[in-house]
Amino acid sequence: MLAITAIAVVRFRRLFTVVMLFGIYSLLSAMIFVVLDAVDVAFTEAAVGAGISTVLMLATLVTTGRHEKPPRHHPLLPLAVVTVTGAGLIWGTLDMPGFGNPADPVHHHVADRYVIESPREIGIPNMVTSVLASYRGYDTMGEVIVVFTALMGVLSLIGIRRQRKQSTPPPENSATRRPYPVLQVMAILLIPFIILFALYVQFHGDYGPGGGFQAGVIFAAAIILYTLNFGLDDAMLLAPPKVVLRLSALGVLIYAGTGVVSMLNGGNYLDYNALSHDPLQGQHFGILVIELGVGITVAAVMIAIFFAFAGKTEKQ
Amino acid sequence: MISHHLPALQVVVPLMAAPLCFLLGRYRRLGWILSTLVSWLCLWIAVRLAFQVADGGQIQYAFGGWAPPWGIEYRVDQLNVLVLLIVSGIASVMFPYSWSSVQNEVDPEQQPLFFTCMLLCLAGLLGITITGDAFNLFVLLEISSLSTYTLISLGRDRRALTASFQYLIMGTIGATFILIGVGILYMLTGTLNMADLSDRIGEIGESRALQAGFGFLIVGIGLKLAMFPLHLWLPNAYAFAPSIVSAFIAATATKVAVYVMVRYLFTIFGHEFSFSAMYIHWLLIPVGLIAVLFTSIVAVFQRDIKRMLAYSSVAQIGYMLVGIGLVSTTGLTATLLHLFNHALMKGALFLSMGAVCYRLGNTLIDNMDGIGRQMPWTMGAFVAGGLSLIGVPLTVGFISKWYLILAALEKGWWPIAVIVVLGSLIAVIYVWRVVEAAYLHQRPDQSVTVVEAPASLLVPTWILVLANYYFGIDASFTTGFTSSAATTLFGAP
Amino acid sequence: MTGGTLILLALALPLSGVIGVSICRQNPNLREGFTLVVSMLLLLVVLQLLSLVMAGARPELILLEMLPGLELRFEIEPLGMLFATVAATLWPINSLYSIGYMRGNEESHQTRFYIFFAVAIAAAMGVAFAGNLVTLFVFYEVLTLSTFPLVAHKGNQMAMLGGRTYLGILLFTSIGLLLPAIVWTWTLAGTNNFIPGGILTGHIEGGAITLLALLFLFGIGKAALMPIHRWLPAAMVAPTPVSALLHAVAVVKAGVFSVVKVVVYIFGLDLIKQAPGADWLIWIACFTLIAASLIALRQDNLKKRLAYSTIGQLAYVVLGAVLLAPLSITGAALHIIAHAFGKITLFFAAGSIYTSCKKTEVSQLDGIGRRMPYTMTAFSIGALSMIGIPPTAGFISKWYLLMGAFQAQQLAAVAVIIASTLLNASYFIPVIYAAWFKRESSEAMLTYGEAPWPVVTALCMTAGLTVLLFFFPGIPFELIQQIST
Amino acid sequence: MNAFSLFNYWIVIILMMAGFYTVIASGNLVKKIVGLNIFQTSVFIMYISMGKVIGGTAPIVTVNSELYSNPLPHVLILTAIVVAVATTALGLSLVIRIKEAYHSIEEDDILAISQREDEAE
Repeated sequence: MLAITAIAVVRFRRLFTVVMLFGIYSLLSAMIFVVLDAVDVAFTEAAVGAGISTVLMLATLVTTGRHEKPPRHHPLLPLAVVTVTGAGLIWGTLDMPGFGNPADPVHHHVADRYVIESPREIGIPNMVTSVLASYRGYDTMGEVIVVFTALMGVLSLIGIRRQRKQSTPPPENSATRRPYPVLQVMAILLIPFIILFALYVQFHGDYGPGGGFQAGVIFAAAIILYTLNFGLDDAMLLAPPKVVLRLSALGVLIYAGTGVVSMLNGGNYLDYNALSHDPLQGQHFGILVIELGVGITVAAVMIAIFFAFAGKTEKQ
Repeated sequence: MISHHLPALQVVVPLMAAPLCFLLGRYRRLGWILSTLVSWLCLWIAVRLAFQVADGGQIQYAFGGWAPPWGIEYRVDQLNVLVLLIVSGIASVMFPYSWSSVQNEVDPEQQPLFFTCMLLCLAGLLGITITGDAFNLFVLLEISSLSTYTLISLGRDRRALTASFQYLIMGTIGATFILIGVGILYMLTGTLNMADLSDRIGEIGESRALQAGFGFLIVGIGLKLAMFPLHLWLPNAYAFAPSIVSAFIAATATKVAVYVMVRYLFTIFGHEFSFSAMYIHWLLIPVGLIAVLFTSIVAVFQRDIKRMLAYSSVAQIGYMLVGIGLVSTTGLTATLLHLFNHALMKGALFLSMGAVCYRLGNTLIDNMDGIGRQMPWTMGAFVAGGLSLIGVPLTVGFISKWYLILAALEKGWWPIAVIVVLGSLIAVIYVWRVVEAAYLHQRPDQSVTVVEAPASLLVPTWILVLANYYFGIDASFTTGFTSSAATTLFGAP
Repeated sequence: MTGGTLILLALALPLSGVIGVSICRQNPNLREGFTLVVSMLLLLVVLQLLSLVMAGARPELILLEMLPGLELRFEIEPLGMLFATVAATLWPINSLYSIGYMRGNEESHQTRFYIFFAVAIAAAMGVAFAGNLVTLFVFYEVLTLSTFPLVAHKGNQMAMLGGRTYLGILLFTSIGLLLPAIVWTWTLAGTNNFIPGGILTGHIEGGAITLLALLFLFGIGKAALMPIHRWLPAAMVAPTPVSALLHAVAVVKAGVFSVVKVVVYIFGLDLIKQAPGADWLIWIACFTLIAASLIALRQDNLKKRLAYSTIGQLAYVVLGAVLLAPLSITGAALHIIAHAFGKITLFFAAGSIYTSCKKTEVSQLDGIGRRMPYTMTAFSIGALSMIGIPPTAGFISKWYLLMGAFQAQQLAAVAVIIASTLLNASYFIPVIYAAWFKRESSEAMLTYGEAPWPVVTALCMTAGLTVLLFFFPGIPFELIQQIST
Repeated sequence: MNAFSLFNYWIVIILMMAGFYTVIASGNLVKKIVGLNIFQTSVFIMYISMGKVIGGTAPIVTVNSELYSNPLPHVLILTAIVVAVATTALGLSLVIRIKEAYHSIEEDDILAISQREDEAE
C-alpha cells in the first residue's frame, strides 16, 4: 500500500496530486507505526507529516505553480545510483537479525534498562517519555534547537509579513479570505476543543502517548485552522507574531535553563535528580518543565512558520 | 565546580546564547557583542579542556547524570579537543570580524537572525565534535547544517539561494544516509554510545549488515565533507555565501566532517575492520588523489576567487583523505595536522577575500587588478596565506605537506608523494594568478579607487596569518598533540 | 662573542637593515647611508666568524625546532664560511654601486629595492650557514621569494614576464624536486644534518642513489643546469645591481654552493662513486658547459651574453663537485669565489655603460674604452678571469679543476674544460678588442664620459679583488684544505 | 520465518529507494522535497520496525503486560521527525525565494540561468 503510494508520487507530474499523495503516505505510515507499537511516533507523524508538512507544501505550491515540467535528461544515472544503493541495503539485510524477535541484540543491552528500570528511576509509565525527556534529554533539547534553527532560516528567507493596517480594505479575490460561514462556525466550535486537547496531550504525556512536541503541533494546528478560516490578519491579532517569536526563544531557554539549574544544584547538566530532594519528584518536575519548553517552542515555531508561508501566499 | 561541567558548557553556552541573541532582536550590535563574547568564552573553555586532557587523559561527562550507554555522554580526548580548539579558535577570530563584514553584506533586518544562526552553527559544530553518542551526533549535525543552509542563503547574489538549496538536498541525503548507518549499527549492537559501539562491533566480527552500515556511513559523511566526487555542492555554497560565512564554514565545517570520518573509521569501527576488512583505503587514496589533481586544476580556471578557494578546499580535503588512507600513524598525523593547519590558512585567505569584498563588492579576479597597492595589508595577508597554502617552509602548510610526503615515502608509495607535490605546484599557479593581478597589473583608470579595509577586518585576518607562521615555525605543540592522538587511535583496540 | 651569537648577528643585521631602510624611506641619503653601515657591520661580523673558523672552530646555533628532529639549525663549516665571506664582502661594494646606479638611472621604488636586497642577503647568509637540509631549503626559498620583486623591479610587461619565468622555474624545481629529495633523505637516514662524509652511506644503494642525486641536482634550480637554466636569462630584465647580486653574490652561488654541499656532506664522495651512471652527472655538467658557451657566443645583448656565460661557469663548479676528486672539489670552491669577483666586475661594467650612455648591445661598444677607461679596464680584467688567464683569480680555479679532472681520470672532462676555455675566450676577446681598438662609429656623436663615481669606485674595487686573489689565495685555500681533510 | 522476517525491511528499502530516486531524478524542487520526505519517512519505518517485539505492547507500563516494544527507536524517530519537518520548512521557504528570484522551480531552467550569469561575470 505504502509502496504504491510512493511510486505514484514518483510518477505523477501534477504537484498538487503529489502533495496530497504525500499526505496520504504520511497517514499510512502513521498507521504502520501504530501497528508496530510506536504510538507516540504515530501521533507525531500524523500531526507533522500529514498535517504541517502537507500544509506547508500546499502553501508553497500556491506561490510556485502546480505543474512539473517533463524532465529533459534521461534518468539513467539516478536510476543506477538508486539501484546500487538499494541493492547494497538488501544485501546488508540478508544477515540482519530478523524482524520482531525479542532475542535480538537491539532489544537488550541498553533498551533493557529503559524497559525494566525506568518506572523505578523516573517514575512515569510512558517509557518513551522517560527516555525522551530524561535518559536522552539532551537529544530532545537538540531537537528543540533544530526546530528553532529552522524558524531562523524561514524568517531570514521569507520573513513574516507585517500586519496590515486595519484601514486598508482586504483584497476581494484572496483565496484565504473568502468567507465560508459554515466552516467558520465549525471552526469556532472546534478550536477550543483542539486547544484543550493540546493541553491534555501536553500534560498527559507522562502516562499516555503524547508530550510537548505533539501538544505543540496540535496547538499550532488550532491556530492554523483559525487562520485558514478567518484570514491571516485576524489570526495575527489572536497570536501576535512578536509574541510568538519571543515565545519560541523562551521555550528553548526554559529547556536549556532547566539544565543550568540542575547544574547549579550540583548535578550534571539536565540531571533532574538534583532539582528536588527526592529524585523521583525531581524527575517528575524536570520532565514537566522541559516538556513545557518543548511545547511552547514547537507551537510557536509552527505558528510562526505557517504565518510566514501564509504571508507569502496572500501576496500572490 | 565549573571545571567539571566544562564539556557541557562548551556546547550549551553558544546554544543558549542563540535564543538570547534572537531576543535582543533590534539591538543588533548587542547581539554581535554577545556572540563575540560567547565565542571567546568557548575558546577559553576549549583551552581549559585541552589542559585537562593533557593532564589527565580522557574526560567524560554524562548528561542528566545517566551513565553511558543509557544516557548521552560527552567524551573529550586528544583527538577531538584539537578539533574543539580549531573550531572555537576560528570562531573567536571570525566573530569580531563579522560585524563590519555583515554590515556590508547582509540586510540590517536579517542581522539578528544572522548572528543567531552563527551561534547555532558554532554550537552544532562544537557539539558534533565533542559528543560521544552516535545519534546525538546526528541531531547536532542537523543543527549546524540547518543554520549553515540559512547562512549561505543570506548571500546577496540570487545564486546563493540555489547553492543553498542544492546543499540542503545533498546535505539532507547525507544526513539520512548517516541515519540509516547509525540505525543498522544500533540494530546490530543495541547501543548508540560510541565507545560501547566500538566494543560490541569488535565482538560481532564481520557481517554483511555491518558492512552495509559502514558503507552508508562513509557515503553520508563523504557527502558532508565534500569528498570527491560528492563535492558538487561546495564550490557554489562557498562562493555565494556572505564572506564571513564562507570563511567560517570553510575553516570549520569540513574539518569537523573529516573528524567524524576519523572517529568512525578508527574509534567506532576500529582500524582493523576499516582497513583490513573493508579496504577503505583503496577508496580513500584514489578519491583523495583525484580530488587533489582534478579540483586543483579546476581552481586554476576560476574567475571568482572565493570559488577558486572553494575548489582548493576540496583538494585539501583530498590530502586529508590520502593521509587517512595511508593507514599509518604518520599518515593519520598528517591528516590531523592538515586539519588544523588548513583551518588556519583557509580562514586567513577567506577573511582577506572578505576584506576585498568589503571594498570592491565582489571577489572577481578581473576587478582586482592593481589593488595590491591600494589595499596592501589585505593583499599582504592573502599572499602570506597563499604561501602557506602552497606549503612554503616556515608556514603551517609546509609542516602538513612534510608529514604527508613522509608518510607516503614510509610506505614506499612514492607516486602519492609525487601527486602531493604536484598539487602544491598547481597551488602555486592559482595563488600566483591573484598575486599577479593584485600587484603587477595596473589598476584601470576608470575603475573606482579603493582604500584599505578597516582595522576591524584586518586585525582578525592578520591574527590568523600570524598563526599560520607561528604554528609553522614552532610546530611542536600541534605535532605533539596530533601524533599522540594518532598513536592512541591506532594503539587502542 | 661566541660563534652562536655571531651567527645570529649575521642573520639579524641585514634584517635590521630592512627596518632601518623602511624607517628612513623619506630621506634617501640617510637610507642609503644606513644600508652601507649595516653592510660594513655585516662584513665585520663575518670576518670575525672567518677567523674563528680558520682556527678550526665550528660554531653552531639551533634557532628553533619546527618538528621533533626537524630544526632550524646553523653550523658553519669552511665551505659555507667561504660563501658567506664572498657575499658579505660584495654586499658593501654592491650597495655603493647601487647608489650610483639607481640614482643615475632614476629608478622608481628605490626603498623597496633596498629592503628586498637586504632580505636577500640575510637569506644568503642563512643558506651559507645552514646546518641541515631543511634550514638550507627554508632560506633557499626565502631567497627566491625576496629576489622576485627585485627581478620584476621595472614593473612593465617585459619585467613581469621575466619575473614569472624566474619565479616559476625556481619554485617548481625547489618544491617539485628538491623538497621530495629532502624528505626522501630524511626517511632514509633519519636526519638531515650536514655531516662530513655524508649521512646516506649504508642507507641507500644502486640506482636510487643516481635518482636521488638527480633530484637534488635539478631540484637546486639556482645552479642553472640545463635544461632548467631558462630563468637566468629571463631574469636579465632586472636592474644591473640585481643581476650582479643574482650572478655573483647570492642566487646562483647559493645554487652551486648547495650542490657542492649536498655532494660533500649528504652523499659523501665515496657513495656517489658507487652509483651506477655517476658518469652521467658529469655529462650533464659538461653538456651545460659547452652548450651555454655556444649560446653566449651568439648573444649580442651584453647582459644576455654574461648570463649565458654564468650558466657555463656554474657548470664548472658543478662539474668540479661531481668529478668527485678532492682536487676538483677544491677547484669548485675556488671557482665560486673567482667567478663571483670576476662576474660582478663584468656586470658592474655593463651597468656602468648603461648608466652613462644607455648602450646594451655588444655591437654598440666600438671604441668605448677611450670614453670609459676605468670601466673597460675593469671589464677586461673580469673577462680575463672568466677565461682563466693569469694574473686573475680564474686561472687558479681552472687550474685546480683541470688537475681534479686528471685526478679523477676523466680525460673527456679535461677536454671539455679546455674547449670551453677557448669558447670563453672567443666570446669575451671580441668585446675587449672592440672596446679598445675599434673606432667609434661616427653617428654616435653624443658626449659622455665615465659613470657616477660610486659606480666606478665599486667596479674598480671588485676588479682589484680579482687580481689580488690571484696573488694571495691563502685564506680561501686554507679553508678549502679543511674540507678535503 | 527468515524470509518473512526480512520482508518488512525489504518493503522499507523499496520505499526508501523510491524517495531517493525522486530526490535525485526529479527536476522540480518541490517534488525533490517531497521525495526527501518519503526517503526519510521510510527510514523512520525501518527504525520502528527494528524496535518492534512480536508479542510486545506499546512501551507504556501497564499492569497486564510483561513484554514491551523497544522504546529507544521511538524516541530517536520522534527526534528525527522533528528534524525532518524542520528541514522541509527550510527547504520550502528556499523554494519560495528561488521562485521569486528565478520565476521557476525547475532545476534545468535555474541551472541555465545561473550558467549564463557565471559567464557574464
